[in-house]
Amino acid sequence: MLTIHYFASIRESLEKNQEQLELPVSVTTIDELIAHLVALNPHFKTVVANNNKLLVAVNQTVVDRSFALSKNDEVAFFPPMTGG
Amino acid sequence: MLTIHYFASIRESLEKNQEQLELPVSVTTIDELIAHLVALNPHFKTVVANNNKLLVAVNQTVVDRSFALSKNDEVAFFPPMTGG
Amino acid sequence: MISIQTEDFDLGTEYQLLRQAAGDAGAIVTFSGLVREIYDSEQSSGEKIATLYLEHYPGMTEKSLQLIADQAGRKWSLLATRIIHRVGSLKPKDQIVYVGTASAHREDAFAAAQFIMDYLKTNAPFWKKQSSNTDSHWVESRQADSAAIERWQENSND
Amino acid sequence: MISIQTEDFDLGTEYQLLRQAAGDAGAIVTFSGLVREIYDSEQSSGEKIATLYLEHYPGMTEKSLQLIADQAGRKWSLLATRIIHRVGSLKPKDQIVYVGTASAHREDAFAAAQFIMDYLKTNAPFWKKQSSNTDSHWVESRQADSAAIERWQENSND
Repeated sequence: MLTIHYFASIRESLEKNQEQLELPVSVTTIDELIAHLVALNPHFKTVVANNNKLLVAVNQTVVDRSFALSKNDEVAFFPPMTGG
Repeated sequence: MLTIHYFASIRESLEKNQEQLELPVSVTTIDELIAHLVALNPHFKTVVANNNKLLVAVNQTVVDRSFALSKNDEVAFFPPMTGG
Repeated sequence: MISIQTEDFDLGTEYQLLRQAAGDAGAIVTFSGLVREIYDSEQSSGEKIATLYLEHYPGMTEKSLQLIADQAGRKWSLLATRIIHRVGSLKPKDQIVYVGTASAHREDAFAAAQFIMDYLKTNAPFWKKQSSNTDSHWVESRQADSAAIERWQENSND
Repeated sequence: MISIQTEDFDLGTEYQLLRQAAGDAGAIVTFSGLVREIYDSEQSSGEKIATLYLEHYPGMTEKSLQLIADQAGRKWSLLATRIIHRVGSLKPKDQIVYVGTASAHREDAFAAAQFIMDYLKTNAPFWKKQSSNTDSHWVESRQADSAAIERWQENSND
């Protein structure tokens, strides 16, 4: 099972903190995961897919969208960080 | 009267903190003051006159050796600063 | 050592702990970040903040701060390093973040503290939401913060 | 505010005073310099220090530190600045010097604290004499300290 976390403005817009998902065999990269999530939830597109500032972490490390996913990965979507 | 202060290694070598001196009419610059002090005290030469790292302040501001003195100036001789 | 906490911290206590841990240090630098009442971002010029909410990504936050501290430790000679970042609901003038560095020489302590803060701002998963009495929105990342880390990268081939 | 004193200072107290004085600050940087037990200068590599004596030029010291603080205040946006320098006889691990700067943004607070320390080292009339159990001599100025102020001068035409 893939675990997907959402943070900050992304979390608020999607109205969820996280979800779990069986990774379909057709999904191997972050880009493909985003396309899959858009298919499941059209709202996801306006919130996430069109946001070119969106960051993605896999297993708590920021990666780019061509990153190859494994089935038990922890994925997170969030806006640019603003701590400090 | 000119007041002359000595600090740190200079003070220790000369074995005095300060002295007062009537500025001779022939002495107009720091260079000339040093020559005058060497004439008064040959030991001054080995301690101060040959030390090219020696700093000089007039009225509490570092100046170069061509600085023109006035008769009531406060002069100070000291090595490079090492605070902090 | 790295702490993510809702509680406030005491800078004097943290300084003394760092001083003890640092052994024969010649220089200690502390940085603390505070909530400003008037936040002059591009979005909200002059808006008066009532509360600032700090969200983070538990687990990844600690991991990324440790990575930043380790990087600083490889670039400079550090005797001790400490990072505290608060999360949750804060008010104007509250302390948000503390970074302390100790070294034999001041150059290393200054550079490391600044490096840690620059990377913390852009690479550690924290997000700020500010609320005035009339409005509430997520703070956007500052262009200056992305620019700040570039100068460290230019120096990476030293 | 500038103080030259034989007494120790409490960094925690100084930080809180600076924080109060600074109004709507977003960033506070403190620097403290400590007496190192092993002083690795060119003269005395690895010598163990028993006491460090700090001499100064009363009057000129305050004047030159004020000048440095004023220069920093013209170069950066500062909300508060504090300098304390101890004189007299000190021991290893004792605090020697404190610089605190507060600003809206971290860049200014960091740069100003570093600038003040760099100029203090070469432009304020303090002299250190270190004594081990066998030997005693005046500390020579570090080449690195003269070099440190050059980078601020290069930026003076900004």
